[in-house]
Amino acid sequence: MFYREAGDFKTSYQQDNQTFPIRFDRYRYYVVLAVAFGVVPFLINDYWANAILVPFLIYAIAAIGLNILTGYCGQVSLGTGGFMAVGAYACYKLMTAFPEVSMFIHVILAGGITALVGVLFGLPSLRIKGFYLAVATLAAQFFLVWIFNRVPWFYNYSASGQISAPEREVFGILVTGPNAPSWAIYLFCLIFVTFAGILARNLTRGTVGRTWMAIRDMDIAAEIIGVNPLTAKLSAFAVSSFFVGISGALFFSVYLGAVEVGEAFGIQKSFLVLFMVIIGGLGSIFGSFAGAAFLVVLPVVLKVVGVDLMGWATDIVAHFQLVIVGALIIIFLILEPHGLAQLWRVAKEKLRLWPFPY
Amino acid sequence: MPDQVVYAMEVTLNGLMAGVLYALVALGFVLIYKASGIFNYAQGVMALFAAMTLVGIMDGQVPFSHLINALFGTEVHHFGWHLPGLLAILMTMAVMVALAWCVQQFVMRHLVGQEPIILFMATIGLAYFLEGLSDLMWGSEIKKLDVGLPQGINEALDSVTYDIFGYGFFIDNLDVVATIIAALLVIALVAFSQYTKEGRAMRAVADDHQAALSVGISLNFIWVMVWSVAGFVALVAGIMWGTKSGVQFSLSLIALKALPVLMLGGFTSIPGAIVGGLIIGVGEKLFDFMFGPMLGGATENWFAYVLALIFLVFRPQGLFGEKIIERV
Amino acid sequence: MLDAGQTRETLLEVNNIEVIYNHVILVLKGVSLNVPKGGITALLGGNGAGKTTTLKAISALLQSERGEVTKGSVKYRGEAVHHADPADLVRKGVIQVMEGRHCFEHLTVEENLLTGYYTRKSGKAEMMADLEKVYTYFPRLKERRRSQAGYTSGGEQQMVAIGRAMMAKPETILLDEPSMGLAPQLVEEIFGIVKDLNEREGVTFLLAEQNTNVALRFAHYGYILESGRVVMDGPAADLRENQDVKEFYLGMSDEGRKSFRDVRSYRRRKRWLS
Amino acid sequence: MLDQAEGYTTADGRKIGGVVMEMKNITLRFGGVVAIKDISFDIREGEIRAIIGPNGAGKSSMLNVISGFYTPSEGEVWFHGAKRPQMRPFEVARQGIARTFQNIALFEGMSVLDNVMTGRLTHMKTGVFSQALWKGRAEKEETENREVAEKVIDFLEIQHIRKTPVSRLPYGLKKRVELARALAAQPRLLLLDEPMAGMNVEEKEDMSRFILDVNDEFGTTIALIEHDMGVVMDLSDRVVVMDYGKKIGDGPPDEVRNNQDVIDAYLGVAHD
Amino acid sequence: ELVFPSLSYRTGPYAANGIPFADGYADYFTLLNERDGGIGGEPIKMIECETGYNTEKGVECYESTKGEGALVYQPLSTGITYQLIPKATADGIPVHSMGYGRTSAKNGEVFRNIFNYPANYWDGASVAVKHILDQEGGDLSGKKIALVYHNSAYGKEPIRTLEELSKKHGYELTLLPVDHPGQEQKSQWLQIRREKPDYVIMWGWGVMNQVAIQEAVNIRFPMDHFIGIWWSGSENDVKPAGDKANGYKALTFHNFSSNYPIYDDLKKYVYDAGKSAGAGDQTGTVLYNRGLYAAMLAAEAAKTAQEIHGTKAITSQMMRDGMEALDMTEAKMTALGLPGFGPEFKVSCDNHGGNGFGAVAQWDAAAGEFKMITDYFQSDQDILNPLIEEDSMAYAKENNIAPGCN
Ligand SMILES: Nc1ncnc2c1ncn2[C@@H]1O[C@H](COP(=O)(O)OP(=O)(O)OP(=O)(O)O)[C@@H](O)[C@H]1O
Ligand SMILES: Nc1ncnc2c1ncn2[C@@H]1O[C@H](COP(=O)(O)OP(=O)(O)OP(=O)(O)O)[C@@H](O)[C@H]1O
Ligand SMILES: [Mg+2]
Ligand SMILES: [Mg+2]
Repeated sequence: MFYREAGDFKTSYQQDNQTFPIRFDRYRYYVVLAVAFGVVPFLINDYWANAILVPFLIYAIAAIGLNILTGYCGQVSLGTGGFMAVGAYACYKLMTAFPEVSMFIHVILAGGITALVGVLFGLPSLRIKGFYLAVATLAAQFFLVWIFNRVPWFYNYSASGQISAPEREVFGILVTGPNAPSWAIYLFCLIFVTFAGILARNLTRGTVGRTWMAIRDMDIAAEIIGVNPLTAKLSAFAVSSFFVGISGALFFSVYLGAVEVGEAFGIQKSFLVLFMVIIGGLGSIFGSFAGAAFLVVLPVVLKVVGVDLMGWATDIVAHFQLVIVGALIIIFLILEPHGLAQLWRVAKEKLRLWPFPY
Repeated sequence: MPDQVVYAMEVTLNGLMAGVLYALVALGFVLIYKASGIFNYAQGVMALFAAMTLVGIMDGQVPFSHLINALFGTEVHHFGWHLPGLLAILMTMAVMVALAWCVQQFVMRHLVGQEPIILFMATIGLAYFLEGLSDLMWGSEIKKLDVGLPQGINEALDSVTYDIFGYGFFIDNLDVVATIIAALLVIALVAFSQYTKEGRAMRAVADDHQAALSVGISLNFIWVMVWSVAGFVALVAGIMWGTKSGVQFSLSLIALKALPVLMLGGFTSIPGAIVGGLIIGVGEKLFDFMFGPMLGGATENWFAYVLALIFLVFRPQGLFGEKIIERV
Repeated sequence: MLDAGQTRETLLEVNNIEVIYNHVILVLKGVSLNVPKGGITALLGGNGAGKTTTLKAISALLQSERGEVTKGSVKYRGEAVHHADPADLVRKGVIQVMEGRHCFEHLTVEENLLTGYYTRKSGKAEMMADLEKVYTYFPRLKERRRSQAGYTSGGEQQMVAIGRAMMAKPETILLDEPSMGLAPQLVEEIFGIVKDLNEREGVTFLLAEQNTNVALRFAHYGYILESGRVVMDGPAADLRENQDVKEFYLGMSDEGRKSFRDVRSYRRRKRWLS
Repeated sequence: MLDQAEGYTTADGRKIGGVVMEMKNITLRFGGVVAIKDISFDIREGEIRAIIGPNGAGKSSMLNVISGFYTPSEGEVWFHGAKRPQMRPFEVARQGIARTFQNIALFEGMSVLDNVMTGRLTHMKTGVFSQALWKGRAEKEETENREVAEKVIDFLEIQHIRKTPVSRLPYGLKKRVELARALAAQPRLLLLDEPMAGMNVEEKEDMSRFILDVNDEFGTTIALIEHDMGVVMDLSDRVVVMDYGKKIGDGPPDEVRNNQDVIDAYLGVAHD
Repeated sequence: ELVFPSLSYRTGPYAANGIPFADGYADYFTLLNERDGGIGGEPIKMIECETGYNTEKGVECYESTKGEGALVYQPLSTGITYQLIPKATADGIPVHSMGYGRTSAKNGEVFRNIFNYPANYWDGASVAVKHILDQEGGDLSGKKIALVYHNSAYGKEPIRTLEELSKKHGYELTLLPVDHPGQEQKSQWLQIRREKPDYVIMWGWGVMNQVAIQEAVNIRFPMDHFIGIWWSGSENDVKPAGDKANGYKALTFHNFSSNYPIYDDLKKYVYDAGKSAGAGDQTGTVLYNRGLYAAMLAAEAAKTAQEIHGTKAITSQMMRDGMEALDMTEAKMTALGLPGFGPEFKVSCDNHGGNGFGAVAQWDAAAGEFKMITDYFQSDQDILNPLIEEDSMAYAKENNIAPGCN
């Protein structure tokens, strides 16, 4: 038995409530953190940072955000791109207005602002459900993008209509702009991811999480047993948008450094993040990471394999990429409709029973 | 009569036409949603795939030629034939049916009884797949599509309105054709889903896969059927839009134009698709006509959604959608 | 009347099947049944015993629940069907009435019933005739025929489910908890109908029931399931007389039926195996 | 003896208090369908009140009216001596009314424990922020409520499935979990819609035991719908009989049992 | 070994435009390798990386190729350009955004590493107006010009210029934004039909171009009064509309067709040798030529760099100097087998954008090709320069850059 929970007894409900009730998991979790914080920063180079790790981390935050809304509260949203844009532009305005303030503050404030906007656009969810809501959130998506494109104030009247991140520091270390060292931007994002993960976990294991899930699983019953749909749904929108906003801010300021709203935060982005959440596993924090990894890393891997190893023409590889990603999505769903996270869980159950089949 | 009003009339008229074109896309969504509760993200890509296949067949392109040449260093490009539109359409239809069968065989049947969101995800995978496939098959250059549909200003209306208002209205003959086709499609589809036993079975499946199975409705059959019809609708939409803009990748984006229509008309209602389309079409065009200049234009995209949103707030299931049953 | 219409020919044969859900949860650990043609066979057992699973295994509805028959076989008229397509089974004449109704809530009551006719080819006239027949069995449905099934009461939905199955004019009906949520009168009626169909039209029944009382009154033969195994079987009459069955399933003790108020004693259930 | 406001004593000597909830001339329409026609009855402190009637009589609808999910087309609901204003269901729940559902309405995506914990929601106060921080108030509250929940779980003997996702449970157990969820709310009035449907005698016995214990340990007032006459007759102190939305009988079990209308409309044969 | 990355987009919504450009870019370098063994004897290594016109993929491509000693980037997408501007500057790698990207990058004192010769969007706008001017005999007062543009940063580029020019020439400007992707343009073209502008200028991209031209045909707008920017002027854009598109005009900063001496070499060393990039079916198309032109400019800059620094193996820094010292003369182009292929221009530290020469081409449906109908003529520098000064200085301030030439 590789994976055991037997002989790992809880003597109090606190223990039982902790994030990783099973010792085995807990250790693995610490190891991962240790490596992420203690080892990677020393090995990392520009390529790994900008091409893989940073986008992965940032998308993970967005995915966690959306997962809270869609996976836990059952409100399908396609407004993610728009909300990321809010985060980005909020961050931009703050950065340019208060150059001396630490980026941490800016990013978090940006998240806060996005949360407000999110609540605003969350209001329809009180009447509209399911895919109708999903499509309704597209209204937010398109409107926000249009506004940011339309109102010059948002991009400080720059002739290009684009926003580009000036150099800003945290504790005297550059984290934005071209000269920011890759380990710095990596750590900067990593810190946010870690917090996002922990907060999300706390929220979802407790009362709030249960109200959300109740709404998701059967909103009528939930209301009858005492859940106030208004607060439940809006809080979900707020929290979710908060994370999405943060990821938007990072996406702009740390990752790309210069974005144009229509291109960077268009409808495609909304879908992309939704895909991550579903592939990763609805209602699972781990799933958010898995999904983000899947959709960020897989294309790169396919490209490297196809172009650099096989030496095929780039366009053929690119086409095959689509075909393969599509096929993989379907295969995974057939294997396990509830996402990579569930695959993992089943694997664990099997491990627990090992060597017996069941 | 003051110009503004006359213009508004012309805009409205064209709005109606545009609406019909949106509805053509929306229909595909509705069908599949009705038959399986699936929100088929791939509908747009299906339109692209259909149109590409049509053009490819018409001027005898060798499928996968680019790939073949790259791998085997050959130089195959064309079969060297040129088929008449109608024949090509029939052949394309066959391809779409085959596609439907594959979808059922390799995707849907393995996902019976899953929640809508999962099935939705599957269609996303399908979309990716088709996107890559259609490029591999037919290449990504922009192709001219001409199956002999009339195009350009409709003289009759122009002159008539000129006599009346002293200003000739513009409408595109292509849109007129689209309208006729759409009307026929809708009538046929409504009749089918309401009055035939397959139609009934289709709606049953949408409600409860297991129960449907338990009374002996063969999901395989129903779904292959429905996806084929959806494929056909996609083909029609593909032809209409493809004739406008040439057949190219962006065709798959017309789906975005259909979503507000769906939402407003109701995911489950075929007439809803048309009515929704008309309302959206007219709504966005008039809004842009009246407030566009003031707001700096390009309001259509978001306004369509906002309009639909407003309707939904009053009717959460859309204008004609089935009422969402709330019982405990 | 016990053996009325019962013949020796076995129609449905389940040879120790094993069912696993989600690849990990083992539910049926070798269940075997024989359902004789024209008989009413009862499948008894507590919650989670595996009755529903057994029925679904027979009607091939397991795949859609991510469950699968990993061992054993299900034979209908001698041919293996446990991997068949449910639709084929219905055409072969086996139809299941699922636990918990499963009506098509957006369809009207009448449309629901008509879906039951889907697999049959014999014209409209007959369809209407059968529809009428169902209505005569369940007048309540006739009143509500035009309303969406989703809005009908629990019992009404149960009637719809059964009526729907009847429309298919099946040879064998798998009934999962038909009495659930029905008024006593109606329970009697339903079983009356079962008996009726069985005797008049020779329909074979396999019914999973919690209401052991009624079940054993109408059934010819009974199997008792517990945690995925058949722990006891025999002619209904014998089972009715069996002490344990009396105590655990009929709530009888030697001095007749005892009041629910008196069962305060926290006695643990005696198991045949545990 | 029923008429005196302060209540009455049951055969087995339980003291029944004054009126908790009173339905006054309730009528409920859905478009054409009249689900409930001008029905009045009351529920008294600490009693077990049964509602019976043929299918589609309007029993569940009546519970829905009580729990605020349906608003009566006509008539008033009086709770603890005051006319209840038009309320959203969750407000009703917060007044201490909990219920179970006929077609099980558990949260399929959650474990048994979480489902029971949702029953505690009406008692939990901490906001999103302290929840996000977890350590401190949130955790404390969680633990306190967890203890209550665990009590209920032990009480209903479902410890072994504590962590199982409810979607995997067989029907009967689901019913029990639903009861647990309702009990966890420590309600003053408990509404049960066919709690014993789909159970065999033994399980019904267990269920009855739970209901009785709840009733006299916590003095919870209970209104239950049930089709098993045996159960109804044995458990309930008073019975309302509905048919086609009308009230055709109301009184102690024995009285109702021999009421001819009731027999015709519902029982068919007189049960013993 | 000289490394030239090529950020191509052979997939995605704009593939139809990306493929010919990438092919042209690649084929030219192949030619140099096959014919002259590279540049100045130093072999060329061209690394193609697929961006799908997607900024994030662009970043990945940049990061993965810059390590290989990339000399110059041709990002081929506004988005990628904008986010490479700071990055590349920091890494000391020059970026050449030819006819796109950030216009004010023309000011080399601020944008040390960014080049956008031979012409930029504002030149384009001005050139278009100039052309209209001499169509109208030098007077535009009371005339109406409509701008149909992709509602994005790219599409909005010419607005400022056109407004300034309208002040100068007294024409009336109507702005008609089209939302991405632009498959539905009824409103815009109905308005054009109503207001009957004398000229329509288009800043379109992707499917928007084909639809616009089709709609123009539908409302019978005189095609020779319809002028598109160079990204709206390829065969892809006009073909779907068929013969009726005949007479449509588009701007350009390089010449068309394959009847140039160099094509004989291309045929000899590349095509017939089976070394042509992609499917090899794009030769001679507008965008193929543009790719060819871009590659040629890069190669020439490399040569210049080699001369300046007297070494064959130049670094990206040296390449930058080469680009800054680039002097494209007719003589050079003729020597290369591309007589009159592009305008003459000279790059310098304070001018990274060339002299703003452009030309107008017209679609000949019968011949199925674009034909130059004017010589290269210069944009209205005294209007543009102040604008460029202003914008670049704003950028310098925001990113505290000290303008200067060292
Ligand atoms: N979809 C499923 N996934 C996992 N386990 C399941 C699933 N369905 C049922 N089970 C398990 O299979 C066992 C038998 O379930 P089943 O529904 O067959 O019992 P049953 O006899 O029908 O009980 P009841 O009389 O309450 O309906 C139960 O223990 C249940 O936990
Ligand atoms: N939301 C609704 N819309 C329309 N009709 C309804 C609605 N709810 C209940 N009804 C109708 O009201 C009547 C009473 O329904 P109800 O569920 O109260 O019956 P019931 O007494 O619970 O029957 P059962 O014992 O079968 O559950 C039924 O005929 C039902 O069709
Ligand atoms: Mg069961
Ligand atoms: Mg009921």
